[in-house]
Amino acid sequence: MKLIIAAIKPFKLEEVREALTAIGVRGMMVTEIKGFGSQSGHTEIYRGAEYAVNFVPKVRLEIVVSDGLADQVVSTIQKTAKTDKIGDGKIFVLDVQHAVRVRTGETDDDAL
Amino acid sequence: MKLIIAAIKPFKLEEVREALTAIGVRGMMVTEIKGFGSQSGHTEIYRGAEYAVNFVPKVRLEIVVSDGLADQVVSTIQKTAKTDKIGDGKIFVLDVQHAVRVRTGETDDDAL
Amino acid sequence: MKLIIAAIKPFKLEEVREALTAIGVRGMMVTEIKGFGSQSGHTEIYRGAEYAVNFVPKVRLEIVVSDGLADQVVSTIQKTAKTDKIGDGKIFVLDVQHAVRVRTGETDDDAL
Amino acid sequence: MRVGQGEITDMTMNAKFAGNVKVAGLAALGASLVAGLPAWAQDAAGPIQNPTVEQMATMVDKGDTTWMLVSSALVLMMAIPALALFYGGLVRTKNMLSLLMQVFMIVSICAIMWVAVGYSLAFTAGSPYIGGLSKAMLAGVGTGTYGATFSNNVYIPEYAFVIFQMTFACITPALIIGAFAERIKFWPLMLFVIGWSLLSYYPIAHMVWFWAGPDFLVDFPTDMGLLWGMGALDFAGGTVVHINAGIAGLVGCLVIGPRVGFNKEPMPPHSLTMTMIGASLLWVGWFGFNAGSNLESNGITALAFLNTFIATAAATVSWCLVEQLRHGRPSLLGAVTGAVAGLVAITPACGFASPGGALVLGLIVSPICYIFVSTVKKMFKYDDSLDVFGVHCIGGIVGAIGTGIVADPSLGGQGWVD
Amino acid sequence: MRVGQGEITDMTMNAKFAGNVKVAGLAALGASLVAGLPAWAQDAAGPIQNPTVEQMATMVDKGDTTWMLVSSALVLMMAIPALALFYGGLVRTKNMLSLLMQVFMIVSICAIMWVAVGYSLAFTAGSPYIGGLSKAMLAGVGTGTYGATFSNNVYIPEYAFVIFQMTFACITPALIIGAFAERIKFWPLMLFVIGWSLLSYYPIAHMVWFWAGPDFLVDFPTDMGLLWGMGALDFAGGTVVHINAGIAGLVGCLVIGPRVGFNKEPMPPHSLTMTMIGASLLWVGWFGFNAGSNLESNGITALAFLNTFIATAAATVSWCLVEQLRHGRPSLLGAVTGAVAGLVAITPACGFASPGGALVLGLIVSPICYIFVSTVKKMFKYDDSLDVFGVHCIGGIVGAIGTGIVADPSLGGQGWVD
Amino acid sequence: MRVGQGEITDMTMNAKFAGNVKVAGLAALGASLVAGLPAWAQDAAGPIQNPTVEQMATMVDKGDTTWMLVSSALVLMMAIPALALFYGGLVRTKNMLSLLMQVFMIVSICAIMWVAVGYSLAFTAGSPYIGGLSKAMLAGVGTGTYGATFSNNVYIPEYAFVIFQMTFACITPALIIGAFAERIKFWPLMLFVIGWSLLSYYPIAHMVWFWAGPDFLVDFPTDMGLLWGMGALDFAGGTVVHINAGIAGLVGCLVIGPRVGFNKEPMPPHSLTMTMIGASLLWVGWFGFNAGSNLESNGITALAFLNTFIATAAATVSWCLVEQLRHGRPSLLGAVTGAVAGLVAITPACGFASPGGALVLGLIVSPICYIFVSTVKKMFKYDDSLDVFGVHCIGGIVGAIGTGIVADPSLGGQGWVD
Ligand SMILES: Nc1ncnc2c1ncn2[C@@H]1O[C@H](COP(=O)(O)OP(=O)(O)O)[C@@H](O)[C@H]1O
Ligand SMILES: Nc1ncnc2c1ncn2[C@@H]1O[C@H](COP(=O)(O)OP(=O)(O)O)[C@@H](O)[C@H]1O
Ligand SMILES: Nc1ncnc2c1ncn2[C@@H]1O[C@H](COP(=O)(O)OP(=O)(O)O)[C@@H](O)[C@H]1O
Repeated sequence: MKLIIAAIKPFKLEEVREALTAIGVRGMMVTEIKGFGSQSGHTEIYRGAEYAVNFVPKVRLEIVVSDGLADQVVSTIQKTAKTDKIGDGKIFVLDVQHAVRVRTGETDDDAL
Repeated sequence: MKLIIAAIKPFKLEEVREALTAIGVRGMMVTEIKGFGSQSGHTEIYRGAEYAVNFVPKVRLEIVVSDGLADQVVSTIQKTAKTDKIGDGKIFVLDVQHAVRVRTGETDDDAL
Repeated sequence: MKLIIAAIKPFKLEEVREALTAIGVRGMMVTEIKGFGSQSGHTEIYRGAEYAVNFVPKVRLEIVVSDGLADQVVSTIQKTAKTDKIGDGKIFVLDVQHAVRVRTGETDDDAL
Repeated sequence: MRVGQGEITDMTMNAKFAGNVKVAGLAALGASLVAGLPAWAQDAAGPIQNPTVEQMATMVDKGDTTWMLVSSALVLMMAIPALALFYGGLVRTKNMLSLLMQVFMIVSICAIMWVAVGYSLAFTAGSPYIGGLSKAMLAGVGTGTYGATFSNNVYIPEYAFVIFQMTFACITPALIIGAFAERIKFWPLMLFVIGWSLLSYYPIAHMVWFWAGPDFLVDFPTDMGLLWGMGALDFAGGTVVHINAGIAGLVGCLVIGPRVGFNKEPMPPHSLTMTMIGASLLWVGWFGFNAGSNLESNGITALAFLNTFIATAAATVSWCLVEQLRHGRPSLLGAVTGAVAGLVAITPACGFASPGGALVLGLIVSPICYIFVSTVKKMFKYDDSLDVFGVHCIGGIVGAIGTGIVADPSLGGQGWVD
Repeated sequence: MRVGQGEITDMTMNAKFAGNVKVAGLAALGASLVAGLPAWAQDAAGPIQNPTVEQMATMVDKGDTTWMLVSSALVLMMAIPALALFYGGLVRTKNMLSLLMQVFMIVSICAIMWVAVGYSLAFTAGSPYIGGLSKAMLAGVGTGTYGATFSNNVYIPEYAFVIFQMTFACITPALIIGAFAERIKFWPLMLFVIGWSLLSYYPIAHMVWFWAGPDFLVDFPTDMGLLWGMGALDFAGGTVVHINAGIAGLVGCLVIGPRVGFNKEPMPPHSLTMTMIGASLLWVGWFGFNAGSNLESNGITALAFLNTFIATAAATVSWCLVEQLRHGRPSLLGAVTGAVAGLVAITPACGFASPGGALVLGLIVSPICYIFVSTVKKMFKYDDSLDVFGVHCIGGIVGAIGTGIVADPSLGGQGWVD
Repeated sequence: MRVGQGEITDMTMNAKFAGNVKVAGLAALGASLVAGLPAWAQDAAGPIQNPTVEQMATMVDKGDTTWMLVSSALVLMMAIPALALFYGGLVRTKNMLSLLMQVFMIVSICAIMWVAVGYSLAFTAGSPYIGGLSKAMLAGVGTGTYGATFSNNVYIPEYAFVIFQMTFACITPALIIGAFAERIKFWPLMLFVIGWSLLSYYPIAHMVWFWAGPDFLVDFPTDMGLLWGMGALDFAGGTVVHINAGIAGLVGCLVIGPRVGFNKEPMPPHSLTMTMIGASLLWVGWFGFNAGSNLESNGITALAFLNTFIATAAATVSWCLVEQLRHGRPSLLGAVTGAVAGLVAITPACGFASPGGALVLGLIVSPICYIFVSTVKKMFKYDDSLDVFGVHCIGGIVGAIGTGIVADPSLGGQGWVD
């Protein structure tokens, strides 16, 4: 199995979720994060004092899928989340050794 | 070492933490996330307009443990977090190559 | 490539980010988490009822870098985030198999 | 209208809230020639007994009317948003919106009920225990009818009196829900509120607050309430509002049972900021509740205002001192809980006590309530989620007992004043 | 100053808001010997016609002045923070601060404009459609000039009238922005507000609210506004404020076009807690808006207050019932939206309806507004972000039509009263 | 009680706040026969000099009493929740609750102190620098004693005066804490507040605000304060409250030293929403502060209210314009900071300036304060966390200087009015 971690723009979340559901992804974990990258943040000014806000709000997805589905998930996210503007995000793929469904105790591919 | 990632129901957090402490886990990272899975969300209605809320609040644990402890951690989480209702969550196990304790610079199993 | 996960004290974030930028890190994901570890939490009292707050606010960094840079990143974080007080945090290193930049479709080291 | 058993004939009531008759321009002339002398001149001759509605029209001071309207707005603000935020901040995030919703709807439903039947059941003659339906839908109340105050020959527009009492009828049921917050369903709660208003609030308001007014006492000497005759003092509603609501809350939480997870999971307040906003606005609004209860704007009103201020401040400080002694540091929740306890305790006493008496009452109430919310609740294991019993009922009882003491003129109190 | 077409000579106005002349101590003596009899004595002789400013000075009741100042503070509170929070809670997190900023600045800019030109354009004689600039920068207004009320020989300090109307001029443009929230730029919005105040608000306020006052009607019989003559009733500004703002909002949102992502992404409210705080404070503040519009503090003021209370409560409940029927459960957003609809609907009627009429008006307005915000909006696909048209304009129209009905004395209404 | 050096004998004071004697029904008759003529008749004969307490009882208008009570409630609301939220939103999340707690407790402690000794030290005769302890625990103050206003033969219940001044004594120390927010410990702060009240606030209040009242000036001609004689004008407390608090804040922040991480880590405001709510309620409450300071409800009160409104609006706009010029866009924090600067600046001038003067004062104060909070603070590197010095002290000084100018009758000001 693979763990696919993706940082995307927040307003793309719903679209990506739908696209993934369409190709058979049945679950994911979503976290609101602050992203740092080439997309620059902005400056906030409080009573004349400037604060550089280097972080940009992003959404981070974690999806565990069977090896077979992984490539398709990556390309689906890449296509759906893309806006061609800087800051669209990244996708990373890691190896997962083991998976368990808490409710049933099913393991690995059955757990997904 | 292993990184154990678990998505569980929020109200189970305290119980799981206690159970893990009991078997010798000494640290973890906890994140509030939105989970998507077979447990369905709900519909919110604002002035007649319906919004499907597809995400369910979950808590995500990340625990790095020595290889020896990993199985016990997984089974402890699975047993403690279980409510037999849909949406109990998942546990994933990944390989960790290296660990460092910031304060001391100790590495790997010593760092945990 | 490596995924470096670090839990550090929140007020060190800006310093660490600067130090990493200086050694060539070009992106990261930042999450506010609750940390559990040897650093003890505190007790809150509400109308005479005591609540143990076992978690301490931490910030979690995720940085994917090429294999070559990984060690330097780890040591930079370790040095910068260190305060010599308990609760300084941990750094974990995992293997990443694949990386994609959403905007361009570039992969692996090019994606970072 | 502090006390009164309601032994009043319908005739009396027609005279008092002299309904129906509009005061049209010159029509009031005859009466005016009698009533038209400045107030001090009337004092010289003694107050006019049993004034007609035309005479009453000349006994209204716009300063009083303004004060009653302002006070009413303040008491509504106590319910929404103040009480809703005070309670809302104390529950878990997931229950915040439902709690806000409950308070908002209770206020709305009770407002409708008050106009429909509540005012009539509480403030018309009937049995000693409850009024009649002669003023249902405010029949007979108009822009030319007047309500009595505690001073001879001082009247306010009856609508203003209706409104002021309406805000009390709206906030009191909302107080109760803190006792079984986080576990009650919406519509059953609304039904409970309707039933409790009819069966508990209106009758008790009638028994404690209904009387003929000062200008009708001489000729209607039996128009003196049972509790009044017994010497019970309740300036602004310690009994009717706080003890009454506190008991309802306790019974409710016992009947409904504890929250799922009670004493197993932690259930800390989700936003003390909201609770602090709520407590602050409760404090501000309570001036309307307490000083407004004088029904006019004079020195006693100012005294009630000052006592409300000082007792609350004292109770805040004393709760913090208790926490300092017990836990080594005071807390924001302790401070605001003390403030509410002080507000509750001074409610029955605010027009009777001296500022010094109010100070002492405030200092005393916090430690007592503290024991109830921390120790007694733990001991008996009831799940009074937001301490309605421990703060409102116990604070109300401390206030009720304290009132008898601090009203004593030898302690600087006002004694029994009109 | 319910209606008035503004056919008033400058001379009349000088008499009415008898400007410029300070009432210096003994200087008023001559007039006082005439005017100095107590109010009831004047009633006997009929009210004084065309009083001089010295006479007016004796016709001021401090209870009225206090009421007008309190009402003004309440209406400012309706704008900031109440309306800002009500709207702010409904937008997405990222737009919260800009919305708060917009409301805060609109209030500030409109306050300056009101003093500079607004008051003069609305409340001096000029053309039938707009006043003149004779009181620009409040020239001629002073601590010794007075504004008329709806009662003969009852005056308030003109500054108090200026302030009260100022709060209306500040909140009305802020109402509009809900229709194109989340997509308008700051400075263009400010320019729009300035233009709309000059071209729409001041003229309409002049046409609907400017008249000579009751003491000048006899000798200036043509000083009766066109709309007044046509029998239009608008107690507290249903037309001037709500319908006017609602239409501006609709036009604005059509011109500007929908938000990026409209009907594609979900745009749920980001904090119903803030919206509930806002709605609650709107309710409290609206007492100043509606009951303050009587310009004095008497039984009619109390009636307007009560009607505001009861219509709002009724509309809250009826919106929740609609939701219960349609969706199986009521919502907090539904409750507070209903409350605002009720407040809007009762605004033109509050001083005319009986409490029963207000109750019915409240019950009716919610279902009608519900249809507009849920069905009609969807049907026509305009992006009225926060339902300014659906709630304020439609609610205002329901109120305007309802006023004609509930004011009928045979339905318990006040008819046409001064 | 604008100015006064306190050279007043105890006898005078007994006459003025004619304590102790309750006005019992007919007991006042003799006096009434003299005092009982309507106000205009007294004007003809000139005001009654040195009235007795029985005469004072006939010189109370309930409209004034209501206004003072409302104003007091508004000023308390300025402290809790308004100031607490204004400051609280500006600190980091972790310091929010402790800041709310500090404000809440300061209010409570200062309320107790005011009743215990503060009122007596500020408002009884003693030395020129501080009063005595004759009214400690409000001894001699009762429902039948009265406080003077600025008009001849106009009195308010002394309790109302006590309360109004009490709210000032509660909020002023709370203002200071913004200067050393995020680093002060709880109990040391409370000790500081107690000490500062005793050593700074009560004496300065005594020196600036204590005088004999207008009816006692003729026979007690030396009862004119040093600052008054020097022509200092301070309508609502620019000097006593804002400059005084601002200096205390600056000294405090220098003594305590900067926050850990100052100028190293960013410390942005954690919730501008809370800050905006706070600023809005400060604006609303400030009407009580400023217009309430007239101690009665008349045309000057309305003028003070209007000036408060317009100066604040102008300062809001001008701060935003400065930001637009300097940074290319205005900010919410800028708008609300400007509002507070405007409120501070108009405080001493509000009863003296014309609306035009208030407008100019508002436009001027923001750029000056802006320079202090952005440039001067950076230059001198002191850590005035929430800009108490830059906004309150500097704004107060601008207001104090401006007052002398805008009060000039040739600029439309009121001159020196009673
Ligand atoms: N090396 C990295 N490791 C982890 N996350 C990264 C890394 N680089 C970028 N990201 C994440 O991807 C987001 C987008 O990256 P950015 O460089 O701004 O734009 P782009 O991917 O379009 O070049 C960042 O906000 C951050 O969350
Ligand atoms: N493939 C997946 N990858 C990552 N997280 C998942 C995956 N599937 C489920 N989850 C997480 O587990 C939670 C529970 O899953 P769900 O399918 O709702 O119930 P159950 O595990 O009982 O079948 C989800 O809310 C989500 O956070
Ligand atoms: N085994 C672990 N797995 C994951 N995260 C851990 C683990 N142990 C500690 N952490 C994280 O590191 C933080 C610091 O650890 P702690 O034990 O408190 O201090 P120290 O690292 O100085 O010994 C914790 O708050 C937690 O977020």
